[in-house]
Amino acid sequence: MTEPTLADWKQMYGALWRIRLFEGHVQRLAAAGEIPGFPHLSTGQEAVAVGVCTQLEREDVLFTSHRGHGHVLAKGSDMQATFAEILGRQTGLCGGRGGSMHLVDAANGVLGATGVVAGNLALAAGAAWAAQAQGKKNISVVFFGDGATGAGAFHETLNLAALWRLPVLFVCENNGVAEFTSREEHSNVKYVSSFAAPYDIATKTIDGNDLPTVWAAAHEAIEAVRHGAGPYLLECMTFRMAGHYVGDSQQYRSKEELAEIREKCPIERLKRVLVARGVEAEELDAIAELSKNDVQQAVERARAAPRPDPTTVMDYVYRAPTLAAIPG
Amino acid sequence: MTEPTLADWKQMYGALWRIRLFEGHVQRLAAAGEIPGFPHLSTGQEAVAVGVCTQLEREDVLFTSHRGHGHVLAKGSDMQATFAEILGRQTGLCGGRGGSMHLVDAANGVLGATGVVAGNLALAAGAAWAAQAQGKKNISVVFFGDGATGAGAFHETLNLAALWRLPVLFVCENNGVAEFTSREEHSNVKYVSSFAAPYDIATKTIDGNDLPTVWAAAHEAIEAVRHGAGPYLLECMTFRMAGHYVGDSQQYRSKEELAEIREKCPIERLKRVLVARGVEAEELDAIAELSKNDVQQAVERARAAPRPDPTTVMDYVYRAPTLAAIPG
Amino acid sequence: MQYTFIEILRRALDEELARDPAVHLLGEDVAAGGAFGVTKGLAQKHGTARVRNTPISEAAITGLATGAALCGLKPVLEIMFMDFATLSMDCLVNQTAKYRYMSGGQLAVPLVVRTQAGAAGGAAAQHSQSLEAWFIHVPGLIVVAPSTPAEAYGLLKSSIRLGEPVLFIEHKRLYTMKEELPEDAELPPIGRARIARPGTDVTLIAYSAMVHTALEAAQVLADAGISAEVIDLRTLLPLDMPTIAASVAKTHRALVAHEAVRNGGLGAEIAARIGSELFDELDGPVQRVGCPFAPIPFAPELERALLPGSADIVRAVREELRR
Amino acid sequence: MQYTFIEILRRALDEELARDPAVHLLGEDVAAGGAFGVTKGLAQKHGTARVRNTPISEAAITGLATGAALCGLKPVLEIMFMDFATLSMDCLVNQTAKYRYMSGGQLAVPLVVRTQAGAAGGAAAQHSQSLEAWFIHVPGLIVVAPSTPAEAYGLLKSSIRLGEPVLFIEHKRLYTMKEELPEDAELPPIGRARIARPGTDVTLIAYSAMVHTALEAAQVLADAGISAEVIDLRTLLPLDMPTIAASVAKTHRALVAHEAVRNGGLGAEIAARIGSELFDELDGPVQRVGCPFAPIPFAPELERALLPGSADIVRAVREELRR
Ligand SMILES: Cc1ncc(C[n+]2csc(CCOP(=O)(O)OP(=O)(O)O)c2C)c(N)n1
Ligand SMILES: Cc1ncc(C[n+]2csc(CCOP(=O)(O)OP(=O)(O)O)c2C)c(N)n1
Ligand SMILES: [Mg+2]
Ligand SMILES: [Mg+2]
Repeated sequence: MTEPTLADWKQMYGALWRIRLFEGHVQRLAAAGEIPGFPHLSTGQEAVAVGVCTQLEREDVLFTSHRGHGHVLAKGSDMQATFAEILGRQTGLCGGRGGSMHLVDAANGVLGATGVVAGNLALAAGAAWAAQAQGKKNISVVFFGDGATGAGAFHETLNLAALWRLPVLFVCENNGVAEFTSREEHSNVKYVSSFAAPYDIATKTIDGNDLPTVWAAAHEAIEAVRHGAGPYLLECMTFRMAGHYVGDSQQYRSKEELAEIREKCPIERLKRVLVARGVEAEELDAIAELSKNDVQQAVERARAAPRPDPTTVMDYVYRAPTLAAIPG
Repeated sequence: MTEPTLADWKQMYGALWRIRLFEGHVQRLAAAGEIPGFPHLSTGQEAVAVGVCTQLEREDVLFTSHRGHGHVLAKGSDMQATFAEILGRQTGLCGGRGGSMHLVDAANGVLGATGVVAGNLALAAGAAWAAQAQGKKNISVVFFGDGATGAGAFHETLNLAALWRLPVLFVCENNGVAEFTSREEHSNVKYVSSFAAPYDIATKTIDGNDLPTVWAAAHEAIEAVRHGAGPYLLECMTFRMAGHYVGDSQQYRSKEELAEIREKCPIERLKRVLVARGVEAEELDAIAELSKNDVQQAVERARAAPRPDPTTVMDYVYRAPTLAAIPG
Repeated sequence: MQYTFIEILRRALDEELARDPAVHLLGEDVAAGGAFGVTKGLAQKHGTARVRNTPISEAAITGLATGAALCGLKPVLEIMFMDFATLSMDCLVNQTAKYRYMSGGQLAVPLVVRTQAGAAGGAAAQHSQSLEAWFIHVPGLIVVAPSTPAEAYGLLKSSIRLGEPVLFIEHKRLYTMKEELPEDAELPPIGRARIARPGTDVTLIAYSAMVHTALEAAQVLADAGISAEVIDLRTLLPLDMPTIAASVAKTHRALVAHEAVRNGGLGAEIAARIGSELFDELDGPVQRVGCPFAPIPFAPELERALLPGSADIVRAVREELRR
Repeated sequence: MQYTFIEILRRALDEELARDPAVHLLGEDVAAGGAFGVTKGLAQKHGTARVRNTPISEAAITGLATGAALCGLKPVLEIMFMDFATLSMDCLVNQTAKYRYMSGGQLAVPLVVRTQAGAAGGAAAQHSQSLEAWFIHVPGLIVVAPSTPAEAYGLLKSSIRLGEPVLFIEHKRLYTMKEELPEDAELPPIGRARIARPGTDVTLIAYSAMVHTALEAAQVLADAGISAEVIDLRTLLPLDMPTIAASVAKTHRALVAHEAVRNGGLGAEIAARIGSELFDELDGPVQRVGCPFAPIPFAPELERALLPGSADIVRAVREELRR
């Protein structure tokens, strides 16, 4: 795909809305106690998910973090099955075993989210190694936050990926915060891209709230990785609009700060861009409205889905039946 | 201490020899089966130990790696007690509990060697934190090899040390090899000092086989760390003359390579420097001879020392008696 | 006065910080109050030099705390979820636990690692584990797991003053539990269990949140005329065998219950010890109640189906008595 | 033909590399032959693309191997010393072991992690540990620990073909042991123990190097007229209880022996199971022989004093029979 057409941008505008609204329902239902655990929302960071994932082939494999709803949806996983998983239903992507932090949709190349900060970086490199070893053309992409750069696994993986010249794209969503503490309290290193330098890993730090910027940078990065240039580290500067998890009151952030962040909303920004390019605001609102209905329907169907059968709780620990008879 | 006098250099020349000869006995006795385990020799890397450690105060704390004999001796630990520990005797630094890879001489500020690659980096930072928190003037120094930079703990520790501005000196002995594989197979990053850049940690890469160079660089680094400039990463390029451990036949290295390395012997180099500065070769040989006798005596006394009493094997697991009655 | 588990931990930390300048807290977001609010306000009161946020670097902060403990500090490190203690294992096991021994007694590591474990409503496979069994297998460590706020208060203080590396395990399900703190109660010794409920027919051995499950079961059994004695281990390493032995010598029947996976869990060690040290006292096999051999699933129905509850204990005791 | 343990592992790896293009080896220095020479020559024969050296990055290479296993490779990862598996724990426990379950069966991790454990003459506290007990507590993993070259050959091949994450534990003391390899012997199934020596009076349960210690003890006992049956577990997870039960039902007395620390060791689980599943069969308590609760000291005299030997087994059996 070359430079997106206006039609493509409108598509992506809808994709942004679907993630925003999807997570709006997650927030609402988590607050209402209908969603177990403590889901993490990507609200405010949707442009990264859409700008990167909509350019991936189905065969490309995706790994993400605890904040991965958007990436999974943007890669094309079914909204209903994804929401059902977040609700813990039998029809969920993982039959309700995984939940918000462990979304897997293998058929769509989504090899998994993880609750371990930096936990998926090496796995993504391994998936890239498998592609390389089998002469496959797919690439591996992994999303992670700025806080993950404090973890040794991040650095070990950069070294390995560069050394083995693996087809892996590291996408850091640098939202300047980790849980309740700001980037400054985690490191003197402001930009995550600085860590790529010693390894000569190609890297770029961009405005992650501007979809066209993300799309262009991701396009370049994906092309490079796909054509054997080795790993690429794309750092997207963005902002977490919501709390760390649903229920986080964010007392550690000032009203002003939160207001400023809302000003930077990637959806509003794309709208301004498209309107400037002659698209009718009404048309865009109609797209948003359409997304709203899609999401609404998916969510309702997911909520109507059956709950897992408790008698199946021991399934999938091992490949049945060979090792089904495990002690415990 | 300012610029060393000729007398100081002669002292250091003797110190180099003591380490070289001390480890010569380790090699001999390990080969003869008198030393348990698989000791790692620092032969060829002595200039780093002497150039750095002879400038440390007794209060300064030292941590080292599996290749730490030289550092411990250069810091001033008793040769006999050190050798006795390597032999596993009751009179050894650790009463024979630790051995070559776990030398500890707390009274002399030697807080420990470790058998875990990169295992002591964070501990050294912690010791530096303790000094900082207690308003003490001592610094913390940790030696490690180039292979340790593949470990995440190295990067996690650099980040913490920079962030907390800790008085810790990281000394990397980059001998271009880890066990049987060369630096190139471990990383695309040739110089370990490159890893300091993202954190703005002061760093320098020097010729680790030239004692005057090491002394000057260490002097500058120690002063900076001691006076609150934060962490410093000193990379000493050097060469492992012996095998990875005693018994390693080094088939992975060519005769030529080994010959070249012998050419670079730091002791020979210092001798040439001192002779050029007018010192009589005979005088230097006499110093070497003296060291030989010192070492010989220490080794013989250590060999004559009693072996640990088997009935004391359960001592020191916990503070006795409080928790002496532990199960098992 | 009444305290929640979280409030009492905060009070204990606050008092120890005030009492001993060597005590320092560190961990991810601890200066910001911590993920569960345990350390809320302590940075403001004692300064961010003594209550420090760290990067997300479990390996390095464990090493940092260990090195500091070697040099005069008494760090209290928070590992936010026990599941992530997996990242501290190298240092804890290879360095922290062995330092005193490897150095021939020259050095000690007065360190407390506070962590939070257990399942509670959808935290799923990577945020719900109970891994204490790993640590009782490591010579040099001390493992403590309190069951109530008042117990936690004293045990945390005793742990901080002990002078050994202590793994202090808090259960997320207990955090909101409220309890009266008896003033001027003296600090419980490390290594001693307590009788949470006296009884004569069967001994129920538990720790952490499972103590309450055992007490529930004991009540159900009592209503059926079966008198169960409930032992709260408090310290998992070292194990207080004398207290266990005294009870079993009286009841002749024992059951060990924990939330951790049954296979290879702490219950195995306790059952094995009772089985050998009290062989002739036993009227029946030592029962073990624990989590079946699967990761913790996300869906509430599945989680509930997997986690052991008081009904499992009651059923096991009835089986035992039917013999 | 006779093979040492090292040679037979090499042959098994060589054959599996030749048999299945998905099989890849990786680890520190493995292309250079590995620290113990197990993989010597394999890189030359199968290429450095399939036999790869890695940096000293236990955490990342475990994750790398896991990710590759999710995508069609069958990696065989070498962790040079089991002591350093501590650095792989997060990935192994939180990701590798749970992948199949968390994904609801969508994905599997056909990975073998070879590692080398145990004490052998002065390797000291950080290079001598036996930590298998941690792993049998982790749902999703398989744990294998062969006792002889011929067993290792078949078990390693079976492990590589199993399609589950397998921790394959080799004992450094066994590496030089020589044994005839029966040609066209079929591959032993994972999960099945074997009778290493038949007997009638007492069942000695062991694995890895300790099997030989148990056989020594059995010989000493035989000379004293006591017939000991020796079970070689081979697979530690899952445990082959049917074989153990059949033996104990016959001998009515059991002893579990391992080099690992006794407290919280595998022996606890086995003793607990025998104690409950075979309560009425037992004529005496299940004895446990293992390492006392201390790190492995460096000095040979101390190491010898600490490590359990055949004399400890013989003494325990005699005590048992004296009852
Ligand atoms: C290894 C590990 N340590 C701690 C945590 C707890 N935790 C969950 S998210 C998080 C912050 C992550 O920050 P960042 O990587 O920037 O991602 P963000 O939440 O900002 O998207 C922490 C500390 C964890 N999940 N894993
Ligand atoms: C965590 C860990 N992994 C592997 C090993 C095995 N090992 C011992 S030394 C060594 C190489 C270390 O190389 P380097 O850090 O460059 O130090 P050098 O031996 O060159 O002095 C390895 C891999 C270990 N001791 N610790
Ligand atoms: Mg962030
Ligand atoms: Mg090196």
